[in-house]
Amino acid sequence: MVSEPHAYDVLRWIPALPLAAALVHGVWLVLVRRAFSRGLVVALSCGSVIAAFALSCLAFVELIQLPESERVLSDALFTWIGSGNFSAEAAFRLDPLSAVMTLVVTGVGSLIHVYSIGYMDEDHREDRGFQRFFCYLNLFTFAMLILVLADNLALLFLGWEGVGLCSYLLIGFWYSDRFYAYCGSKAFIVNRIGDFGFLIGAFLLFWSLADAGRPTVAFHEIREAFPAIADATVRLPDWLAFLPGAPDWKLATVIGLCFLLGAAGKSAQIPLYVWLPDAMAGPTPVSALIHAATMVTAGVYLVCRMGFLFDAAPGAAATVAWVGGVTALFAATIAIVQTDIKKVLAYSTVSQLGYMFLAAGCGAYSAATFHVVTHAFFKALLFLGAGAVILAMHHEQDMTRYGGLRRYIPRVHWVLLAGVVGISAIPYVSAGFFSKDEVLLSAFLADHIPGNRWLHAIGVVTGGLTAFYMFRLFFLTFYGAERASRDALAHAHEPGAVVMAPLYVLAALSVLGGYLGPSEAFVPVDDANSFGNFLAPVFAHGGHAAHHVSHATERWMAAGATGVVAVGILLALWLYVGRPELPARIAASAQGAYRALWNKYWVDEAYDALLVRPLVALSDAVLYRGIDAGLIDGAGVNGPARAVRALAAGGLKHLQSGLAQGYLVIMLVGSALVVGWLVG
Amino acid sequence: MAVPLEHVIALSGLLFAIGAAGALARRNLIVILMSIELMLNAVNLALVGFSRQWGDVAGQIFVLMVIVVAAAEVTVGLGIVIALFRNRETVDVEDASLLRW
Amino acid sequence: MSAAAVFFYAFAALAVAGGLGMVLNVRNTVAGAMSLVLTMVALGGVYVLLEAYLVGVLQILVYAGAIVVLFLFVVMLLNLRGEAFGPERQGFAKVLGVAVVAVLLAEFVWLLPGAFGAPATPPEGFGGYRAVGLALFTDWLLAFEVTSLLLLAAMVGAVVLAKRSIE
Amino acid sequence: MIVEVVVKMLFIVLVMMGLFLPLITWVERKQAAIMQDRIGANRADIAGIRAIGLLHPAADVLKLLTKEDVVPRGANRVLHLLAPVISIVPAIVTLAVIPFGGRYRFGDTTLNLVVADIDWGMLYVLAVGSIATYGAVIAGWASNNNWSLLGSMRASSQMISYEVTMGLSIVGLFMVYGTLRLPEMAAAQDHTFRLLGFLELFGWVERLPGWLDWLRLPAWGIFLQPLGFILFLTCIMAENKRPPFDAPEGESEIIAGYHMEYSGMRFGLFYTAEFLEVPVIGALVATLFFGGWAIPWLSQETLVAGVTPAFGAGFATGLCLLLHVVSFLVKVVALVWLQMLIRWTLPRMRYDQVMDLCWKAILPLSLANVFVTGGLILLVERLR
Repeated sequence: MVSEPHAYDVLRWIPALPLAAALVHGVWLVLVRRAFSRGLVVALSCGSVIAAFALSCLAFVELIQLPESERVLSDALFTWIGSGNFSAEAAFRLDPLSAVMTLVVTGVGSLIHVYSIGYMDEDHREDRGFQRFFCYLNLFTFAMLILVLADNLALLFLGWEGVGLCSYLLIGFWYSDRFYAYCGSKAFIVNRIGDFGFLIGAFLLFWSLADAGRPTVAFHEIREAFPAIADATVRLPDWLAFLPGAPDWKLATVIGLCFLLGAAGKSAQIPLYVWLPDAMAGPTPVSALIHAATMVTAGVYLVCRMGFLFDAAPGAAATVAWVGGVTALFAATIAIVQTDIKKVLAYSTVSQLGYMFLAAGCGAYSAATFHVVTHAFFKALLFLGAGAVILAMHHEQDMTRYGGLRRYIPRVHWVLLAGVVGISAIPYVSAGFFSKDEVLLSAFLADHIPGNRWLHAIGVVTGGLTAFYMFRLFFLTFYGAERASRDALAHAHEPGAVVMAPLYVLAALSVLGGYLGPSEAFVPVDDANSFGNFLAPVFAHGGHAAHHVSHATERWMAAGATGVVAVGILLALWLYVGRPELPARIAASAQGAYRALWNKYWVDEAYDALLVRPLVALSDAVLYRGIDAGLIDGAGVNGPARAVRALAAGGLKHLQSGLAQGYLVIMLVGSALVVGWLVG
Repeated sequence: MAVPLEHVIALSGLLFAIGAAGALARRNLIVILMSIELMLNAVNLALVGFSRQWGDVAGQIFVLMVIVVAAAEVTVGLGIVIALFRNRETVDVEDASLLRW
Repeated sequence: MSAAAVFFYAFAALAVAGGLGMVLNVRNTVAGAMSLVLTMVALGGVYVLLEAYLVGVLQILVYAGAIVVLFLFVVMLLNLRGEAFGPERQGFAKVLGVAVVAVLLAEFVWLLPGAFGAPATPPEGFGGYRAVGLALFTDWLLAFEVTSLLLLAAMVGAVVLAKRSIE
Repeated sequence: MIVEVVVKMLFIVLVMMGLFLPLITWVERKQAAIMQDRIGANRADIAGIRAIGLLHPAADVLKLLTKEDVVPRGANRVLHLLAPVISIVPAIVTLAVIPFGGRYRFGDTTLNLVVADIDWGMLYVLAVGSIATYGAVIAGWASNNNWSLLGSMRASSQMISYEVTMGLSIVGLFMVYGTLRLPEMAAAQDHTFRLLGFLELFGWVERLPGWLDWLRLPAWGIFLQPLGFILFLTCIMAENKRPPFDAPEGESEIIAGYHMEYSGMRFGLFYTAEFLEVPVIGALVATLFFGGWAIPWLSQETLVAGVTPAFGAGFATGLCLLLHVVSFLVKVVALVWLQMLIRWTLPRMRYDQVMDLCWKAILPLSLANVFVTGGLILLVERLR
């Protein structure tokens, strides 16, 4: 438990800087309606984000100089909402977890900002687009920082919605294309479903805490007050009686499930993952920043933040773990057959997020966070690299039209290789290895999760699949026959330095990033797992302490996983470099399975048929035609107007004779009546 | 206080009634304005009476305000009368009934 | 009956007479205005009897001295001699109106007896220009300023209305 | 009490109407004659005694009384009769609040030489003056004559306008004296101030040399409010509608203005009103700006204190009273003379010039006067 936090008013400037930049851009664009020069835009936006990164580093240094038990910086601005016993402060709080998230957001964020300069420079669809894009990016950075720095649930929700909004804006950035606009709306709406869960959970939590006499939304106070309601139960309605453990559930479980819904929405887990693949409609840097590195990890962050709650609610925790595991496998299988390079990356993101949920569900929050970080590295790299490829191929995203590009864009080829290696968890040379190892280990050890061994197996298999489809992507793009058209290849060129520089940095990170906190099992240094230890105070574990296995076992397990990975890689090599004609045949022979994968298990279609169409029909028929147009407009708005008009035209108008004295008579009659009422 | 307040208020009411009747019955716009002045004066009288009754100056302040308002009203009202006369050659209030349905 | 009371009733009679004269004098607007002056002056006297000295003087100064003169001025400007009005419209409304006024007055008088208690003894210098002025420029300053704005507006309005043509 | 009031009334009215009024009609003639290098009225005689025309006033009265009293056709009789009365009454009642002497204590009785010593005397004067407008206005209307109508319209607008500025022009004086009560105003001027005292006040010199203490001025309104004096005199003369402000009756344009349809004593009343206004104005201006009854450089205390040892308090006070009344009358005479001078010197102003003078010159000046005076008062109080 942390003691009194140290006031540190640099924190407020970390989100304030991007906000300022965004405001300048926005106000200028809205009021003046002319664009800045691009140099000025770059200076403002990138400058602000890089400055924020520098400040975060400052804050981080400040933080680690404190003794381990009291590593919390706080910066209270003002009381945001104060009403009765409810008060939400606009206050920031930097503990190790949010420190890590902040560093990732600002660090990777600034790299992607720099990259965007080069990427968006090619975009001439709209003359103010460049500034608009950076305005949105800054706004997103601000919201994301609010999210991770928030001291309480309310403020976190502000950031939560903010990132959702920016994601919507950026997915639909090229809104002139109806499909892109549709994708944006889809993302937003699906997120709303999650937000609904989040809100219910938050309200339940606050409500129950208030009943327990501790009304608060601040995280540390919730955490202190939580034991008071840890064992409270709720009576489920009868129609839910079929659920396990019915009719009485622990309150914590219900809240946890609500939060899980929210997290699933934000982090694209089953059943709410469907928006993420479509989110690839946005510009590639957006996919890298929002839909790979930062925003989608908000769900994971929320689960970790609420770790104490999930510890107290094994049912919820198990659900989280299983959702994560299933999602990981499910998405990985889909990714195998996709041919759109960004779609592949999208599904791999979903699958990696599944890993994180898996770990979080198993109570290994530090492992989950660790994977968040490493994933931010290599997935950002992969997206940006893919972006570079797409630029080189003039916005052609279909991998079947690539092939043999390594001769044309060798540098991109090398950095992308680093990314692929990073995600494929190749021992010692990839960031993914150490984090994924911890994830799997946590699943293996989490005996309180029913079927945790199965989860472990799923993780291992998914690892293999991951390696397979990533290398498939790599080989399809850079090796094999040149399937692209002549002139496309003729114009294929390496991107400029401003694009490459971030790629190099990220490449280095995705290869070496794992050494932030490798397990002692692989790096014979005591206290090598500095990352976990650093995060430890945040996740003071309840009930089940993470009991360890011998390093030998750990090594054996890692070896097994690596073996599966190797199989995946070799398979990819054989299929897409050795015998390029095979995959088509396999697909032909396994029609059903192939089509199922190719069509993503028809999930979108199912949702469309089961939910969207009925809902749209209902809204159109009842809500719009019936209630809105009929009841509200007809009876509520136009009705009185018509009535008054009829009345006036019918007789009242004759009162307005234009003869002043007539009005005076009426006035006097009125006053006479009033005085008469006084008389008695 | 020379007389009981009731008498003052009665006088005020009487004057008000006279003014109201004039404003109602007469058709000469100028006379109507004058009748309104009379009504205002009646109100002033009541205010002064109450101010004396409670020994509070506020009532007289109100009277000053009323006087100012009356002055403004007369200025504009007579301006309107002149404009009306200039355009319609009349000061009959019943001829000035353009603002109707 | 004290001398003050005598004066009060005398003034009251004058005021009522003047008012009636103004309202009933259909033939001659100027005479009506003059009887209105009578009312104003009489009311000024009443105010003085009610120890509202400043108000009394201002009553005469502003109403009698300025406002009614303005009326007279306009009457002369338009040179209205007698009133040649067309046939009466809404005569019924007027009869009704006068009746209502009578009713109103009756109710009023009905309410009056014993409505008020004994008068307070006013403070020193009550109703003098010092007391009123102090109150006006301390407690009622805002109202005072606002009335100045009102006057300005009225001035502009009168000029615009009465001007033959706005250049 | 009542007796005292009646006595004062009789005194002031008799002095003004019985003494000044006839004399002024005579002076008007004579001064005009002198200034125009003529002999002037000197024909009226009783048994050959002409008495340098001093009998003319009596002759005038006789003439006016015996003339035919004409009421034009179509005129409103009542108003036609009422108008002259309305116009003369204010002039007379104004006298009620003007002190023609100070307060004097004889033993246990004090004598206050003013008919009505009311706290809001100056307001009273203004109010009464505003009533005077109706005389002219009604006269013109009631005579059913377009020239008269024009005259009364001129009169009404002119008098209303100048009332405003008249009130404003003496606000500075009110601020200086801190009262509206005329006797207090007069008493406030019954002392002197060092001419160069402001040098000390503003700290420009440490201490004035002693002999400069003799360099004193009576604390009269004209020294404290010179601009106010000029403005006020102009306004009140315009109120009186005598030349150069007699556009309402400008015979060259609108034959005789509002009183052209009047004859006999009715005209006489207008005439009387005008002439009576002259000494009344004199008295008022004297009280406001020339110390009223005060004797310059010789204040009441000094006088009483000086005379008492020799002849006793009663005699001293009586002497004081006498001297004060005399000095008051002297001042009035001087001011009457001044008005005559102006009246016979300046030509008649055109109507638009009259209005311009009021609204474009006097109004701004008097406002400026108010602000400057207020600023000075604040400054002085700060420095004290």
